[in-house]
Amino acid sequence: MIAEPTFFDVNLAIDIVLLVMLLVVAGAIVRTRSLLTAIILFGIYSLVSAVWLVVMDAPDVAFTEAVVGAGISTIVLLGAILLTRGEAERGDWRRLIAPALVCVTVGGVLIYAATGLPALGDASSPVNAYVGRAYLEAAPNDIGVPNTVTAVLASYRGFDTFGEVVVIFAAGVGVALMLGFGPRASLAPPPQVMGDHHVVLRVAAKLLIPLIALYALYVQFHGDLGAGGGFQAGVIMAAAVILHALVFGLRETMAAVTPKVARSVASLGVLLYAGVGVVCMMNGGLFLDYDYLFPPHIEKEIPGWLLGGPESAHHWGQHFGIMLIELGVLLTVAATMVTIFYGFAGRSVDDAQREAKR
Amino acid sequence: MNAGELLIFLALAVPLFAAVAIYAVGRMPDVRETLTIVACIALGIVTISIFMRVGAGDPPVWTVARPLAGLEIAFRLEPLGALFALMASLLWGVNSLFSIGYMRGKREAHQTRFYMCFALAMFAVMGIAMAANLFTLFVFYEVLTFSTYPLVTHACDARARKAGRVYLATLVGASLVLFLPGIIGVQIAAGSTAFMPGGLLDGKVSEGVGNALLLLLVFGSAKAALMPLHGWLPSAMVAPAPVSALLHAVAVVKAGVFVILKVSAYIFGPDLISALPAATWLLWVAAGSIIVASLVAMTKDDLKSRLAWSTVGQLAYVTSAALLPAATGLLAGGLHMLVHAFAKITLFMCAGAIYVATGASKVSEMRGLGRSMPIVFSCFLVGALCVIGLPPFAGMWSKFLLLNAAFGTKEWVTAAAMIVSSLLGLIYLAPVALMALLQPVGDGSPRAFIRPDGAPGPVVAAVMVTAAACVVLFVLADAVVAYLAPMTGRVR
Amino acid sequence: MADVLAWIGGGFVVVGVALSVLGAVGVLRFPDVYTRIHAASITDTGGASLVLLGLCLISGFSLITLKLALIWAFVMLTAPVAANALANAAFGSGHKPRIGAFQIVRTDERRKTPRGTDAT
Amino acid sequence: MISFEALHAAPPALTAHAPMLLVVGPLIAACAAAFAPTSRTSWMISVTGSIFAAWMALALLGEVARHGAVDYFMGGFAPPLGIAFHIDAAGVLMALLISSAGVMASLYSGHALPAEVRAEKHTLTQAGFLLCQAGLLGMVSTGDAFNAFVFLEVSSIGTYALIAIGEKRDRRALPAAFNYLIMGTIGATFYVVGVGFLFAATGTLNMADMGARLATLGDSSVVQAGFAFIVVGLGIKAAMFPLHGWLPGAYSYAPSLIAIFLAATATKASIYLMARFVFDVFPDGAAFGQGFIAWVLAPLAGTAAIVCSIQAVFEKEIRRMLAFSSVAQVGFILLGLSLATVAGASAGLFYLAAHALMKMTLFMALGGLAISIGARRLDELAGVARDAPWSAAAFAIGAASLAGVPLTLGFLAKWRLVAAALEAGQIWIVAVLAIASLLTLLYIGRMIEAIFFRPAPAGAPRAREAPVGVLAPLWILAGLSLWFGIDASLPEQLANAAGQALIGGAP
Amino acid sequence: MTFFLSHFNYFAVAVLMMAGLFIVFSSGNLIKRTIGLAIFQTATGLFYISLGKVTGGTAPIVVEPGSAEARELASRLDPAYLAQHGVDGVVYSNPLPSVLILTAIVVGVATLAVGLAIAVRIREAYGSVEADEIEVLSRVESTQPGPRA
Repeated sequence: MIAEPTFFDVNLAIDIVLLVMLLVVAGAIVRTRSLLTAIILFGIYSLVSAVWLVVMDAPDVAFTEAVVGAGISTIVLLGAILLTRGEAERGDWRRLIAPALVCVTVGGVLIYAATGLPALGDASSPVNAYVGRAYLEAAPNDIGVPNTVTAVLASYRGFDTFGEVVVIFAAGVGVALMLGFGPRASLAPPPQVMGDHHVVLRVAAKLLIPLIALYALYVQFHGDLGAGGGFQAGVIMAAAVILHALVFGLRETMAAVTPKVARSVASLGVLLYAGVGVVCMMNGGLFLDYDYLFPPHIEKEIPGWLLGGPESAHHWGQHFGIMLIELGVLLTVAATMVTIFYGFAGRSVDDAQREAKR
Repeated sequence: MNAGELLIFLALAVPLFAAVAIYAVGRMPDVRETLTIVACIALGIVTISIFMRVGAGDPPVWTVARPLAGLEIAFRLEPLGALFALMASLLWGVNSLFSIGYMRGKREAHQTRFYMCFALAMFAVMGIAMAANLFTLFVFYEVLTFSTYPLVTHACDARARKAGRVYLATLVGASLVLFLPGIIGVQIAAGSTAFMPGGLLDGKVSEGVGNALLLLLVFGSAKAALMPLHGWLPSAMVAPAPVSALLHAVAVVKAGVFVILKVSAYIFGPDLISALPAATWLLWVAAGSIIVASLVAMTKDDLKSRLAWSTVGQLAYVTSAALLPAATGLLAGGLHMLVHAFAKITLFMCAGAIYVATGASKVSEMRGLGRSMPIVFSCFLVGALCVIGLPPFAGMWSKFLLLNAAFGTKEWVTAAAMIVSSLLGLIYLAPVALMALLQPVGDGSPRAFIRPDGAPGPVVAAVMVTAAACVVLFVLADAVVAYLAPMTGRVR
Repeated sequence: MADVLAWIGGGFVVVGVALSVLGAVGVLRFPDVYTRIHAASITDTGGASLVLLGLCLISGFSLITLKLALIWAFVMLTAPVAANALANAAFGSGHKPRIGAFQIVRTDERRKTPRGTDAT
Repeated sequence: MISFEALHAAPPALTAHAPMLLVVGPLIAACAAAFAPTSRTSWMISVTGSIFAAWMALALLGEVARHGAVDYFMGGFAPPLGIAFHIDAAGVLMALLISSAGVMASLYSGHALPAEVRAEKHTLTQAGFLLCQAGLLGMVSTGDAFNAFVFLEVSSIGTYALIAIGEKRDRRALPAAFNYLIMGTIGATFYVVGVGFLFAATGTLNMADMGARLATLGDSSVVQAGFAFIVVGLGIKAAMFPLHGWLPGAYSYAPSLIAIFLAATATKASIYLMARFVFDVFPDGAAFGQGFIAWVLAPLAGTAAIVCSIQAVFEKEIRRMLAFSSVAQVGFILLGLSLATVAGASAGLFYLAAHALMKMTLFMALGGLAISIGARRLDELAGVARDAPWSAAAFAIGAASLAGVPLTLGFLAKWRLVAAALEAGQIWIVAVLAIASLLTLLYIGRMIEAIFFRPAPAGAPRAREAPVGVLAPLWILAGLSLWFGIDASLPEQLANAAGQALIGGAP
Repeated sequence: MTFFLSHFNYFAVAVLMMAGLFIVFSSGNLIKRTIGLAIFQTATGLFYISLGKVTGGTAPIVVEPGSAEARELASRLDPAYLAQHGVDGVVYSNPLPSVLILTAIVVGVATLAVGLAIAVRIREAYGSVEADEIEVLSRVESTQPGPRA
């Protein structure tokens, strides 16, 4: 059903235009044979989809997509091709038949199903009428956090987020296992001869890194008022470290933030998250039930002017709980991203040759 | 644990313990073999007392475990089982005597493994003999297969391994594909697999299901070497003589026919058997394999494989006995099982004795050997005549009863097959001994002993014991039949 | 009054976008690295600044203005640096300008940026 | 009969939170292990974590026996708003299986890891192992469709790298791991898409709620697509027949610690999840569901059982043999489930547990045997029985159980499958089972013959008997398969309850 | 036509997924495969988000009821629609898909990182990241015994 014409036209137009752009970019990725091009295109793909997500009223996701897709993913991918040096070979067309068939089948099923889906923006579809709406109605009383996404993310479905943090941690463990040990290359600082050329970079970096870190904290704590949260903040924080490594050389950075420290901080974040849950459990609630974060006698002590007036007293637990777990997310994500970057930046092709001989 | 349970426990524990002990003392041959003998004697005593109790009419019963709901590992003795247990344990003793002589004489390798697996095989046989239901029986039946596999591959060379593969593939294959589904079918049809006098399935199954189950179970117990599942038996003759003697005259093949007898007597029961067409089809198959086996046996020059083929034929006798639509068939079958065991083990041990003494394994090489080893060959003659079924040897009675039953139920095919094969037997078994004893040494000098003092003492002793048994049973036949009578499920 | 400002702002935005498009065309059409960098950085700085300015005028004076100003500051801080770094890298890995007949003055031959830096 | 009602394994305070602790315990242990200073400490941590999980599973066993099923609301929010853990008899069976497998594997790893993984990686390896374990436990105990996906990924991402570190012994571990990563991720994503369709149709993510609402909806193109995507996605993770390409490599080249654990649990968890969707979430008697079971699931399972057994027969590398046999055995399990009767389901789950037990025994024994001589192909194992009799004997027991030799658990498991099939009147399944068992016997025979009845080739490296630390868990497992072969009332009871819960009631 | 437009998102998502899958299956280059995988996963995200869009809705960040912003948002929609679907006078889009997809994106990047790490090690062990070359090199392995402990 088409709800409200004037709106429909404009947004749908933007929506469709962006989607078409996505399709074009995807097509280009399919066709291109140069990995570098593919990666740049992938970055573009993420950025466009981020914009699209904003149009779709999902600013948090948009934020994440931009930070991850255009940011971390691209860096990791670039690091990877740097270490593997590959151009995708042109495959013989006969070998494309089977994949094509698979894809056509999948696509066929998808389109078949799509015809049964409710129209875009249908407010009375099961998805929007049932649980989603229930969140919007209940969140202000249960959680008292303006950003419903954060409320759901951190409290209603806090356990999912816990799992998500663990996944990130697992990824860190995985990359460390793969690349964290063995021969270490040193992404050396640019030689002094060229200092005159690089001085600009250095100065700019010195200027930027603190700002970036500051911005990360802003995103972190602004998370329950607007778009943002621990995950985005963590990635931004990691970006600061990565920038430092790129400009001043990996050795300096690793001296400041050693891989061991990074790994420990990552697990510390998970422990913090789990710890909050366990504390709630200790105080007689269920796992991650922040209302039990403080025992009543402590809750009494908390001054009223915190978190906007005593009438929202029963939300303190939720507020502090969300704050703490978001902190856990920040720690794990930032530390893991740094670990991953170390993993990739820490190797170099000559190690590859050496290991290949080994 | 009352006396009966204790007896059953001992019957199982003695060979099992023997196996472990043998493995433990494997380094010291003398201790090892003394242990074996002691175990044989102990087991003999146990089985005899079991035999007595059954005869006295309070059969020992013991339920060990319930693996799954409705499945029991349980033991209950009945005449046939008691007889089988007794026979097996006695022959184990004799055979151990023989093996000691043989293995030492031939300086075989892996002797510890040999004795251990032997003991394990006896453990399995005891289990089979005493099983109270098909499930337990199947369990020990498989144990028997796997515990005898190392004996078949004893030589550990390519040929032995091949024989072992055939052995495992046929036996386990048949029991997995045919026997097991058959048992589960029985379980589902009757709600249990317990052996019942008069037949568990009697009146519980339609004709179609009955046929299916009968075929599954009879062909499934491939140890009975009913054609076309007989291939493993001749090929397994690569094993050393004691193995062939015990396993292929006593333990394995007899376990096979024993299973068929039990199934026919206690699962289907004479009435159902006589009602099922499948029984008749199977009778024809059995008749066929009787004839074919005898014919093939005639063509074999190698003594052991000739004996093996004759075994295939004799087993088919018991199978057909079990399937004859007359209760008396069962008795005849039981008797023949017993008699043939003694006769055939005699023959095998003689073959072993000849081989260990002179290295001769082909019939053609034995012409005139009787002069140098008269005892062995006369024992061979006894065994041969017993198998053929001439008086004054026990074989006569069993064949008499068999023919009797066959004629009584107008199963002309079976009857004819039996007569013909007996005549053939006369042709392919008797001459072996006669040529050796009567004829002068053929071209060339008499074959020299490869061992200075001919066959080892224990070997000869063992041979004489079993030969004597063939004669003694001639007298005891009627007692045995009377003892078996209850298994027909009717008062006689 | 407000809509006048809005109209002007709109104008700025349009000009900025046009500039960016020109920049894109330049990136595609110019012959060598340096000129392309030049085109691209024009887009970043000029185009972006104009668009931001236009947005400020449209949204009127509020917290948003401040945020836009911050964004502008960041763009001003990063875009030229990025362009400079890019040019450095290109120069370091020995790309010759196509336009203008002048020599690259190589102070020494050992000068090579490690391959780690120029791509990431 | 054992009465689980009387079982109070843990103090009430813990039992109340057992469903969550079951999962969170190992997770915390994983972080601790990543912290750990030395490989020894990390090993102890991993053992402790696994034992804790097993303990919680026992506590749950009692709870479930008393109350039928246990629900635990994360964050105190009742579904559909919150995430709920839902553990019924079947879930408890799986949880017990996974956690005890974890205990065994971690015990074993104490001695096996140094031989296979670089020393500095031990702490992280243990951490990854615990993560994998926690993920699987979460998968089987969550009642939320999307949460299941999260845990699926936790376990998978833990696993990929762990498989890849097998490179130290065999560099083929790397491509195998990568292949698994690609396939696994596609599977997981398919699952998400499927859940998305169901979400679009019902508007909820809680599986019980989904089931209830689907029952009212009847089937639409959306629901059918959701079904298809979920089944295919989980099918990939469960190595369902045409989708099993990743498995042999992954099992063959991983470090034996991982191989043992995966072989026992990984595919099983996905099978269980799939079963829950097919039987609990999707409306009973929905045409496409029935048709799928009858015309797709069962035939494919049968094909798997036969084809992969044949592949195993002709395989040269012994661990690949076992891997192929795993795919075949998955076929057995699915055949049992595809009967869609209580007897069939419980038989399938019984077989699932039995298979976990015997495959663990086999891989563990093989780890003990092969590591010391670095054997890959079967013929390199010729005659190791002389040098390492204990490991070889345990291997023989496991193999016997796999082949379905009486007096072992495997035999009873096959018995139950055949019985269930006969009761359901599916003769062709009986035939398939028989033939597949025969093939199983063939490759088992090849292994046994090589290990016991072939003389070791001259100049071949002499195997060393495995250390006590390996033999102890190994023989515990072997002994269990023997003991359950005599008296299987414990697993039988669990499996019956599980089958009841799976087919009988709503989730 | 209206139907096509109102379902365009789903069709586009379908095509994107196909593209991603095609890259994964068709390309022999491991790096490119991971890229395909990433596209595939992102497409899933787009699908969920499309489900959660509500016509005339705003981002699910609760605005103070009765505040200027709330009134401004309300003024765009017709009252009946607002009354039916609004919460405290504002229509929001669905927060749940956003939450789910946040998680999914994170999982995606985790997979990507691990996958690439393995790919790098493959390059180091085999000297190539082309599937078929690795295939060839692996055949050698199966003929030779592994290292001893």
